Amino acid sequence: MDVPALEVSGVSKDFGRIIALRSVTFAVQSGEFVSVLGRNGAGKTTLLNVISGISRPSDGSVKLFGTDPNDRVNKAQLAVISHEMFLYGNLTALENLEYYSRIYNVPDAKNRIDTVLQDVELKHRRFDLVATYSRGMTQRLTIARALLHEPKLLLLDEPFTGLDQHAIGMLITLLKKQKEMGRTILLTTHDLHTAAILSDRYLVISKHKIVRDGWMKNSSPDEIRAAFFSAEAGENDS
Amino acid sequence: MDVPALEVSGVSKDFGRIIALRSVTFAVQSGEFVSVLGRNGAGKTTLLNVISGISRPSDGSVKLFGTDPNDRVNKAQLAVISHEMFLYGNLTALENLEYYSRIYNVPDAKNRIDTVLQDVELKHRRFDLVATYSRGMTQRLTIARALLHEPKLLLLDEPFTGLDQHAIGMLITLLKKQKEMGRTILLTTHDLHTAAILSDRYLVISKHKIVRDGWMKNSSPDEIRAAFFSAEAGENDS
Amino acid sequence: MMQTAIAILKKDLRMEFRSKESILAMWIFSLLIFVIFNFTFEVSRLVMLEIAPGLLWVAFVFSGMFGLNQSFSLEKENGNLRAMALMPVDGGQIYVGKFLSVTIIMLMFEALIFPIFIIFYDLQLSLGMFKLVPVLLAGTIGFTSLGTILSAVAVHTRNQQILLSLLLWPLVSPIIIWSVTLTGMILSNQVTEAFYPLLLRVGAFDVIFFTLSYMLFDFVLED
Amino acid sequence: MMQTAIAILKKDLRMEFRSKESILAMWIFSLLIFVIFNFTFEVSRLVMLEIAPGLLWVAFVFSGMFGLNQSFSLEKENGNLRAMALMPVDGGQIYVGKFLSVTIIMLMFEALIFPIFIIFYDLQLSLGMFKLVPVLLAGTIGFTSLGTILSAVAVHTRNQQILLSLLLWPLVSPIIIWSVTLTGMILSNQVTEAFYPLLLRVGAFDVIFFTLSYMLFDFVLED
Amino acid sequence: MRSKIDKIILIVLLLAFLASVYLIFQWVPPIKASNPAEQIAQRIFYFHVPSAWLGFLAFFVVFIGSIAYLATRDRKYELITVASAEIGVLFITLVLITGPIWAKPVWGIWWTWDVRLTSSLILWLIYVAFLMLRRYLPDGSKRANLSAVVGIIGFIDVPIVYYSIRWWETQHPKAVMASSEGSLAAPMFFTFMFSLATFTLLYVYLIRKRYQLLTLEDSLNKQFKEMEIL
Ligand code: HEM
Ligand SMILES: Nc1ncnc2c1ncn2[C@@H]1O[C@H](COP(=O)(O)OP(=O)(O)OP(=O)(O)O)[C@@H](O)[C@H]1O
Ligand SMILES: Nc1ncnc2c1ncn2[C@@H]1O[C@H](COP(=O)(O)OP(=O)(O)OP(=O)(O)O)[C@@H](O)[C@H]1O
Ligand SMILES: [Mg+2]
Ligand SMILES: [Mg+2]
Repeated sequence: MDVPALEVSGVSKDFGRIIALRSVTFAVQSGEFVSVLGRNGAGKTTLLNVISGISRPSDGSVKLFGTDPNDRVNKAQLAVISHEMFLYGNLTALENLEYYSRIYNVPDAKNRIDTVLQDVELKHRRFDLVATYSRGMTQRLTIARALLHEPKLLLLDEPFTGLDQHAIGMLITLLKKQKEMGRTILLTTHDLHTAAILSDRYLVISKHKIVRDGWMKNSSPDEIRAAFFSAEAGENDS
Repeated sequence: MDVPALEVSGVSKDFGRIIALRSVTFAVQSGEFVSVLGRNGAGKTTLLNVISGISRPSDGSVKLFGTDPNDRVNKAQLAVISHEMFLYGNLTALENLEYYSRIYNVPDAKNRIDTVLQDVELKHRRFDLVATYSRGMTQRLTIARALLHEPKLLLLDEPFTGLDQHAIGMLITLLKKQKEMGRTILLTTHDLHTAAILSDRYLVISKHKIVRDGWMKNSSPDEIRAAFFSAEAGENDS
Repeated sequence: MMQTAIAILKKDLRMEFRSKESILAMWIFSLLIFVIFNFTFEVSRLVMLEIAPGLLWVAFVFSGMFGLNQSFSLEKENGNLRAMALMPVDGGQIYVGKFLSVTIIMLMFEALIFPIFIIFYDLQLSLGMFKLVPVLLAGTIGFTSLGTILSAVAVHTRNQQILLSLLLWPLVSPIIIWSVTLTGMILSNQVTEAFYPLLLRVGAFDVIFFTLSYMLFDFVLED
Repeated sequence: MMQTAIAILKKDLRMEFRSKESILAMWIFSLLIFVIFNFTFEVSRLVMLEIAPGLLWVAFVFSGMFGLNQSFSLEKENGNLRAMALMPVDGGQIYVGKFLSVTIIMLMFEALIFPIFIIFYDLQLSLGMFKLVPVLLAGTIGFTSLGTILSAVAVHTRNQQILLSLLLWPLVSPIIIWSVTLTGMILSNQVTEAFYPLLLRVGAFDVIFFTLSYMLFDFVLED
Repeated sequence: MRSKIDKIILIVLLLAFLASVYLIFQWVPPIKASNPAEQIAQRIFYFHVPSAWLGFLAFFVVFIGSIAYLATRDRKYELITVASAEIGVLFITLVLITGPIWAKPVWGIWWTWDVRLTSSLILWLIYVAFLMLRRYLPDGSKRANLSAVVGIIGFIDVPIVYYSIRWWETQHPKAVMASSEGSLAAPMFFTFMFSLATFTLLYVYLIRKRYQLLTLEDSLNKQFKEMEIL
């Protein structure tokens, strides 16, 4: 087997007094679609931040494709959708995407921007300032921005937030296509149903630790829900 | 019948070139639970903003309990959960709630704050700055903030965002309790299932107009979904 | 009645002084203002004394601008300005709260700047200097009463900081100029009979600006 | 190679000049700075001329602070600073982009302030004044090269604006002082042989500060 | 072991301090000066200059520590950096206190906007800002990074302060120590060197203590966390 797309070994993260992750270890092979599940405050966002290199682990290490996440090559293959949108409100959608396409050195940027805008159904609003967008429209643009440079590893933190039924379907289709293209995806979501549809594998984080690492095909949605809820029994954060 | 809790008559709202609402008319009786459904950019948030008085309609008028929404009495009975959280990141959860309880003149504030913090399961984190909260924790606090002064009319814009399965259940319970207490609730959400569980009535907004105004008990979830999707057919915003 | 204003004031001061370092930072900042002024103006002591009252007020105005910008950026952050529009209180109350917090912070600044000013200019402390208290108060209140409402206006725009200056400075300039004159009189020990009428005039403007802003603040909050 | 820097520069300038009013606002602001200075310093023309170079640079520094604060508030807004940390580019490139945009805006400001300054002080335009160009450039680059990296540091704190002043002013003060001296020489038509060595020294510090910041910027972005 | 070394240092330090007080106030002959106040004030020299030099040294340690931290990301270097910055500020504060005390009888004023005085003040401000920055940032790698960056850039100013005396005409005395040792009488030179050695020892002692305290704080925090986990 190749070198894993992602290797997290013994990662802990704390913010002063507050603990966010406690010796988390797992690996993800290229092409896997992994859902990270857990309660509010469990540490999902922190885990994704540590993986993307936004946040440095207090302990332990992360490797992307066998090397440091801060490697230029790795960063070019990474897409992040986070709780923040990474967009400039005072620029139009088009200008935002143009900016990112230059930064990420996207070949044939014009067409690529067109494609992603069409994918998220925002083409007709591309000349409007992002500040005037509705919440769902902003989220769509965030998705477009993340997919723009055809990344190999996607870290998606609650990407369905604010999307309407139709857009959720659209994103599911988009993500399935990404998976077919062999891309590696890590997704956090509170929607177990969608997680079950999309992913091969799931991790449940509880109290800042991984308490379950299983394959979707071996578990029914109800089983996953049960795992999720049992893990949380009596949990009241740290 | 009493004076309706909410009367929206012929409300339009545009932002320069962009239209957000087009002559929307409806009324909500006291104690009703109404879900406002619609696609991204349909105008749901704008409608709620106009009702709460945050935003002034370009045309038409809004009446709360028969009077102007900017009436002091009305404002005291209003709770808003919006896309923004209305909290100070540099204050702790407790300090935020204390501040709002003073502004809203909440009687027996100490106990009330305790109750709402317990309701949203954040009591153990009440001394932490809101800026250090996870997304779901912030949303929980937003809910606590909104319910603090026991409002009579609740305008909830996607209040389930970022909540985990457990917290969603918790909020459903909370809202059901609110309904039992005779409070009037307007909710926007993209989760048709939850909308169906909670509400008596639903409005579907499409292309900035109300295209459907029906009773939940007369419609199966699938019917609502159908209404929602048919309304949107060929829709690509304005 | 004043409960809202006090709640806002308390919240603002709490955030400002979250850590005790804030006041230290302010102190050092005011020290720096003087270092900057003194060093950029490589002039004789005599000239320095002549421009001292002006420098003092320029220092006050600039640190006041920082205070105003800070205070309203805070409100913009998570839509808190919109939350204010939703509050079941008189806009005037909110105005009073913000006004008080901005004024207190600015007065604190002045209290910190002033001793440094005295030391650096080697000024003689005398009983006559107590006349400065009403001058500083009157000048500051004029600045903050206008500044508070204009910040609330400017915060809605993209170029917030520049716009605030554009709106505020021209309007507040008479008050500042008079305050400089008054301060100059006191520092040079030449308090003429023109002093009290001028001070009264500043006070009168304060009252006008404050009352006007108090009445208009509702319209600023509302969309 | 420079593509990133240019992309950032373009984006910043586009946002700054989204509307043509921005440049008008800047112009009026610079006018105001002089009006404020002139009015608060009710001094004789002679004294005014003596402090003129200092005033000019104080005006530059303050408008520069506005520019820096604005530029990095923008990046903070929607987590864009974090987005920068994720970019597959050298931190140095990002630094160059921000540095260029801040510098261009500040130079523009200076170009606007300067004519007003000439008019207000009734200065004689002469060929010798062209020597001001390298002085303004060198002084400004020193200010912005340090200002850019320190803004990126200060933006992570609560009291961003005050902290930026605390960090930047002391560090940049030698450059400002030298620039004032150089400007004074030119305005008073007394360019001695000390002029070029001093200018060179400012230039040398520019190079040092720029290079250092270029190399360190990666660490500022990263957590 | 550690505490034993500290104890030895402390004892030596106390003895050295007593000795230097004797040297400064008894042994070294007074300078020729018209008024007695000036004569007494001159003895401040032996506190004033060593404090300044040790301040510079402390900031140099901040500089080196910052580079070492960025290179290794070892918390050890971060803690040394902080300790040294705090002590450096302390020493420069001493300069800023002894200077004016000396200036009043000699120059007749407490303070003047002389280049050397101002640049000392600016130096002090730089490192106060450095400490301030640390106070405003939450503990973590971000804080360590940012303060290391400022620690490196800040040090660039130290040579400016040092050379400012050569670059400008100032009221403050020109370098007497660095340029030509001959200009200082032998007893004065000895006393000065002794005092310098004492101050250096003081620096070593303080930084060891502060570093120990900081590591102690760290391990205490860790223990708290482990307790929370249980
Ligand atoms: C008022 C505030 C003062 C400050 C902030 C100040 C600052 C400093 C500093 C930073 C140094 C060390 C620089 C170096 O060794 O190169 C120094 C050295 C020295 N200071 Fe002061 N000083 C002040 C007042 C005075 C006064 C009033 C005198 C005596 C008239 C004085 C006499 C000296 C001497 C003789 C040295 C040693 C110079 C050398 O060997 O380089 N200082 N001072
Ligand atoms: N910058 C920070 N400072 C202090 N504590 C933090 C910080 N960021 C996160 N935390 C804490 O770390 C823990 C994990 O937070 P994280 O955001 O990873 O949770 P999450 O699993 O993403 O939750 P959610 O589902 O609500 O998004 C929480 O207790 C949170 O309060
Ligand atoms: N401040 C504004 N300036 C200009 N246009 C705006 C503004 N606010 C909203 N709009 C536009 O009004 C329309 C309705 O927006 P609104 O936020 O009400 O949608 P929504 O139904 O809440 O969508 P979502 O489900 O995405 O939250 C959109 O086209 C949006 O772009
Ligand atoms: Mg999260
Ligand atoms: Mg919405």
